[in-house]
Amino acid sequence: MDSGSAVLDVQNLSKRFDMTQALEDVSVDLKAGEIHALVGENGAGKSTLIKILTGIQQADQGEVLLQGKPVKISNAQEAQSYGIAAIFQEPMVFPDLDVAENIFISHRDRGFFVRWKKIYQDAETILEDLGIQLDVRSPASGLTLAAQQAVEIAKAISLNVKVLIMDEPTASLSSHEVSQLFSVARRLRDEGVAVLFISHRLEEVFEIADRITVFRDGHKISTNPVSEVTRESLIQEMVGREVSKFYKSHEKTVQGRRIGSIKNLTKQPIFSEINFDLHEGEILGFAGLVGSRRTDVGLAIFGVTPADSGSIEIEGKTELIHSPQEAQKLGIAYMTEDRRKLGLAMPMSITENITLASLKKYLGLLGIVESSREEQTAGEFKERLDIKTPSLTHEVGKLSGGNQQKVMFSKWLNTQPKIFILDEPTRGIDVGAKAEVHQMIRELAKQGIAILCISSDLPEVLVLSDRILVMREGRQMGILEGASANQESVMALAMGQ
Amino acid sequence: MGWEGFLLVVLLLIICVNSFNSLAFLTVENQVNLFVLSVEKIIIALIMTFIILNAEIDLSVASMMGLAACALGWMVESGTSTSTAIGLCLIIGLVGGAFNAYWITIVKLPSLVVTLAMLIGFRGLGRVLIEDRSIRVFPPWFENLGQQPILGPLPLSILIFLVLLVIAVVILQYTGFGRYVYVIGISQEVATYSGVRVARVKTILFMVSGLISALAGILFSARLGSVRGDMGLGFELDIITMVLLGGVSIFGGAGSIYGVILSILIVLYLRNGMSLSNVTGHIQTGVIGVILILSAMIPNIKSWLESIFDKKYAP
Amino acid sequence: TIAKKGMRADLVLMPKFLGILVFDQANNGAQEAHKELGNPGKLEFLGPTPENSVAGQIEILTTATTQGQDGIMISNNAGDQIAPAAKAARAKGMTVVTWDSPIPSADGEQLFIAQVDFNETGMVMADMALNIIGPGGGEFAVLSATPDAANQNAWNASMKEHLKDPKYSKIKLVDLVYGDDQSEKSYNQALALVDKYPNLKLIMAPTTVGIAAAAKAMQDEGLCDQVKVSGLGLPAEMVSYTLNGCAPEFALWSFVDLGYLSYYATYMMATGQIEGVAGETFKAGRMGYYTIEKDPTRDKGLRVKMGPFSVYNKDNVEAASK
Amino acid sequence: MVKYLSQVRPEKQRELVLLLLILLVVIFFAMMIPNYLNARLFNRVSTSVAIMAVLAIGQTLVVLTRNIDLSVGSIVGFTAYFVGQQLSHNNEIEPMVAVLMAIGVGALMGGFNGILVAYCRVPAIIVTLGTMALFRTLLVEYSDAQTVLTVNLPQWLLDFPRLNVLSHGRLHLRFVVVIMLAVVVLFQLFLRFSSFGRKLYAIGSNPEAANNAGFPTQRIVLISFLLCGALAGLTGFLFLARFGNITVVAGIGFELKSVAAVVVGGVNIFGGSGSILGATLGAILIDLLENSLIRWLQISEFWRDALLGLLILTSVATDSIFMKRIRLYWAKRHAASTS
Ligand SMILES: Nc1ncnc2c1ncn2[C@@H]1O[C@H](COP(=O)(O)OP(=O)(O)OP(=O)(O)O)[C@@H](O)[C@H]1O
Ligand SMILES: Nc1ncnc2c1ncn2[C@@H]1O[C@H](COP(=O)(O)OP(=O)(O)OP(=O)(O)O)[C@@H](O)[C@H]1O
Ligand SMILES: [Mg+2]
Ligand SMILES: [Mg+2]
Repeated sequence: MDSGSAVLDVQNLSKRFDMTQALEDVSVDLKAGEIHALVGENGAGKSTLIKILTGIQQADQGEVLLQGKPVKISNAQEAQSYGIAAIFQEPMVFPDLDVAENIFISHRDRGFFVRWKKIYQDAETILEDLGIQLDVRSPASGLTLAAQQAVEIAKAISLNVKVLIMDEPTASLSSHEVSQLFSVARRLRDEGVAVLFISHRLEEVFEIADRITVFRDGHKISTNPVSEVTRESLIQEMVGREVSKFYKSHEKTVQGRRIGSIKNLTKQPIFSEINFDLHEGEILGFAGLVGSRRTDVGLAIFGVTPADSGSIEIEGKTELIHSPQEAQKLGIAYMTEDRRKLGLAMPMSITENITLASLKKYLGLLGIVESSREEQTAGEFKERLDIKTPSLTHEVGKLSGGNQQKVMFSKWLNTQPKIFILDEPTRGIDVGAKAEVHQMIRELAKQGIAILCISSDLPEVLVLSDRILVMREGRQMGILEGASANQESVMALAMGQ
Repeated sequence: MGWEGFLLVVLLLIICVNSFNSLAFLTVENQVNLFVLSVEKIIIALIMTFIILNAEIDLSVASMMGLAACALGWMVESGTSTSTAIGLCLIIGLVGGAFNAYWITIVKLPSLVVTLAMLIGFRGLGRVLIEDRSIRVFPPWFENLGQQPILGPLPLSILIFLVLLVIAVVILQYTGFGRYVYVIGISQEVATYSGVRVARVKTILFMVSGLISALAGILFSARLGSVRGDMGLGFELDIITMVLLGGVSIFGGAGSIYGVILSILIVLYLRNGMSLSNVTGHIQTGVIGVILILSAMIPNIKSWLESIFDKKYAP
Repeated sequence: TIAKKGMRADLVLMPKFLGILVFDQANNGAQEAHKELGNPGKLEFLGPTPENSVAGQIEILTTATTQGQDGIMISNNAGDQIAPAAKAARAKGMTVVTWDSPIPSADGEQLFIAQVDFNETGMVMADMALNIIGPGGGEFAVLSATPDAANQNAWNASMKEHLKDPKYSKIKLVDLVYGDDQSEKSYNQALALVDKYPNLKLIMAPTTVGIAAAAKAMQDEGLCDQVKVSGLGLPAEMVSYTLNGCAPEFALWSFVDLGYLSYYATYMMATGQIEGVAGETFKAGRMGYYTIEKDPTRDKGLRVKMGPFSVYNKDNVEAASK
Repeated sequence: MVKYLSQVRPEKQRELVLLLLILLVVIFFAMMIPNYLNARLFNRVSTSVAIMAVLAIGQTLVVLTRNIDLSVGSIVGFTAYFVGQQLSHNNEIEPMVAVLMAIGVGALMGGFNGILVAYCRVPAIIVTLGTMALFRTLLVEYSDAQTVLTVNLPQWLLDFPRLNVLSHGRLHLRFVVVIMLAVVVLFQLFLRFSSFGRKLYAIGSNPEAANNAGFPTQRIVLISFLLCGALAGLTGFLFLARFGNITVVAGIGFELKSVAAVVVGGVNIFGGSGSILGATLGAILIDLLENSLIRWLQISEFWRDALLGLLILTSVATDSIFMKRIRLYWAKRHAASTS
């Protein structure tokens, strides 16, 4: 392997969607045996570049050279034949097929007949290699987002590629899985594969990348070896302005009175014996490995999949919550981790999504929606959260991931919750926006809202939380004080050591 | 231009051709008749629009129509007063709709399966009530209601249609309930996770569908003056055709009631025009079939043309 | 009255639905009469689709009224439900004649051209049953078309009446089922009858689709020795079953003649040559003289009875099937 | 048995559940109807299922890809009529040629649907609602109101439904049933073991992902419609052989029956899951119910449809509740074994 030569050379690529110039005159080169990080704010055009490289979308202008030869990539199978594979930002599994088949279904060279035995064996080997524990025979429909992501990774790796693209693969992984993924990525690099890695978690970028390319508003700003980049310079290039205090260190909020308490919450066989109190203005972090059933606890509290025993007491009222409506009445909001399938009505407008959970407030005579008030609210949130969109009637589905996240945030803030459960609140959000979201979470807490923050981003949990509840395989391992907790203490609990 | 615009153009075209073809077409009598002949279908098409937008389907509407009509005949025959019987039939509609809703929202079976079974089941119940008879027992006022004009040239059934139409437009396009119908159609999960009472919305829709179908069955009995077991047989496909031609996506969440109104007019005018030119039934059905397919292809052709245009002339 | 030729009347012939042989034969008869009479107007053959027969018939009748047609001949499949539309047509001065299957209440209908006497159909069915089952007696069942066909229901009712006669005391009607005039349904129903009644001797199917399907079913299952088939059938469709003994005897009338006669009556009424009241006599071309009379099976109705029944068996079926 | 059951994954137990339901139905009717369980029941149900099952298999292929074919009834009618007409005019046509002709005509019609769905991107339900009317219109026009008559058909065709492959006393295994079994086995294997078959599942399971993965989605959908049409053509041939007299109403209502068989058989109407075996068992269950209700003397002619509707509903519900239980049990066991 001749490390140093460009396997993939992107030259002067441009791509326009009806309203937005997603990419303009972008050139990037990928070398064999390097891990190349691509960073940029939400909507900078990162995913668009990936989609073009994998043939899902076609560029308006520019060309792609593979080992010096221009190639035309018109669909994913073709990309595969050139040795390019990608893990997409939103996992794309086939829910009805089992895990093993998901890994192998798109292999071009698998012949006419399916050899099931071999597929199961190979799948087990690959997953073991990655250190992922999954039943290869269970259908993908029951998998968590993280597990789906793992399947996608396994799929890409099984292809023996020359270029492996990963679009925010770590967004729904916790640090344990992340380190496993990184060791795989490094091994591939050492085998001469060019890895293109996209992430909003800058620590990760610095940890793994050899070179870093920055995009901003569809333009390439720079490409530099990691040694020549500092955290500050990187953020400045991404955001285009001086940014002083990202990741402000933890400042303890004043803990108010107790407003709720969860006792012995159990849902067999998923989780059992969850106990904690919630206080006004408190941020309670929920940490754990992927699949530790944090989401399920959140869903039980919000009433989507009610628990079967235990009690939820809020403002003195004790009951088990059986539906999201009951939860909403008690002032609980839950922002899902899967915005694509569960969070947003993609073909609807931004405004309609923002008011969806609180539509009752906007109903006038005969249940007719007062659209002017609706628009006003949406406008306010656009300002407050800096949602980047040409107009509020824009389809949410056409926004970039980060901006979609902001819309979802607005939707729940607008219900004015007393208890706000955030499931991976900064998933897919860029540094700038992430800091804003953190700031916002703190402000909400200051206003007296109790916040329950489920996150796989450990630094985020540490920096935000007043207390940290750690889960492992559906059991509560303990609650740590935010001030005294650190990576090691949380991980020790999460891994059961 | 949009889908509705396209339908409008088609509609105007049909109207031109028709009035050119037959002098009888534009007469008030013909215009009223052509609505009266299909009024039951187009009433049900309104609620079917809601149900399809909600990503569900109700195949049992025509059978419910038959059941309500049979029940009406059976009750009146066995001595119930006609007005009481009408009330009871509407309740039967609600109960039948609730029955569908139970299996769909609580047992969680696909509506296609449930209503396919009840397409057989409701029709069967109607048959149980009146077997192989044709019942003709209605008082004159009831038949007059179905056959005589009560406002200008318009009979009651058309007035009911117009009122329901206005209600449907308002609810679907302007109220919160209408918004929920769309959201659930786009994604039931998103709606659930946003605290929308999905089961309740669906239950309401299916109950109203039962109610409206029963109403249509009653209007049908009044118009025809008698009831039989096969009333409305096969109407469900015509009704669904109208809704789909109106641009409502079978996968839910997309389309509008305006499109459905236009497609209703297109289907009725097209059929009427062909009838007036003595085109026989099966050719008419075939033509509607072709129109349905062609119309669904137009948006693709349009976007294909646009993409060519864009490529050539984009700045 | 003998028809005056060459008068103008736009007429419509409406079958129950399109695509069935007997209705096409009726159309041929009507076209023949149309030419013969030199009517400068038009004769349209318009029918609905089988799936949409009831609503379709009402629609065609209403449209014909709107168009200002002078007369219509209906083989009614919509029972009394067509009556309001027929009354509206009458109110516009249109001549409304039914053939093959009448409007049960006779509302809106001026005249019914009866293929045979409906009472007689019942009797012929009973007679054929007795004949085939034999003097030893036994069970038989009826396989009808849809539960909603007026003519079928009338025939079945009249057959039941006749069966009360002591003459038929040994033959027993055990069941009446419907095959909806669909081959597959009739076929399955016929087989189910055999299973339900192990002593069944005969299946009586007063429908051309039903009788052919039942005969095929018996033949396929090798049951022809045990269970015979009879009813109303087309010679062309039944010839092989009659010859091999599965359906030794069945009956029908000529649909060509029925169409021809219907046309004559309607033409003469629409052009005012006859009024269509009881007691009137008219000449229908090659078929000779007919008299309008009260319909004995329907209180308010008037009818012209065509007749006669042709009963087919292995002696004459081959000739008739050509 | 229990041990075996606990090893089989829930998704694969569905067929067993259906089999159980069928058994329950048989036992129930055996108790209600005297002389119910006999050779004739088997002969009868097996031959009449043969027709519906072949059609249901075609429907399954299409439904798996998240589409639906409502035109199958008209295709059956048209091919039955067309082939019948050809055979009436020319009695010399070889049996194999006649079968191929039926399959070919069906495939042509199915292909027409497929092109419109896959390449013109018109939703399947719209296309096939349209072609349901269109193909029937073609039939009415083509037939010119003539009926295909049994007398004119060649002898081999008339004997065909009676042809036995195996006989044991009065128990007959008819040739048509063997054809059905062959189709079932062929397509069951095809869907399970061919990579094309697996792609049908993939497309139905997540069309967007299938596109992203670069599958030739359009071609696959086209082929599924083509195969569905071909199987409908074969059904048309079987229909012709069984009923002989073919009129314009042939096959009316088959589209809904085939959809009913498919959904009762546990094929997800929204694509992605289900099996040929399941659809076949669904067809058997429905046919068994129909045939048994016809024979049940206590049930009047008029109660039958009402009961049939209810029974279809309860059998689907039972199936779904069973499946839920089994899944839960599986999940618990799994949880227990991992922790
Ligand atoms: N299909 C589409 N139609 C219209 N606009 C689109 C489409 N896909 C992307 N865009 C727009 O193109 C721009 C770039 O989007 P892209 O998804 O590439 O951003 P990104 O850098 O991946 O952001 P994120 O970090 O939030 O995922 C955004 O403004 C987005 O709104
Ligand atoms: N091992 C597993 N097998 C089957 N289903 C699983 C498994 N793990 C999780 N799931 C399913 O996935 C969903 C989400 O799991 P859960 O959210 O509890 O994990 P989590 O700790 O929130 O993970 P994440 O870190 O991704 O948020 C649940 O509905 C659960 O049923
Ligand atoms: Mg992105
Ligand atoms: Mg989670």
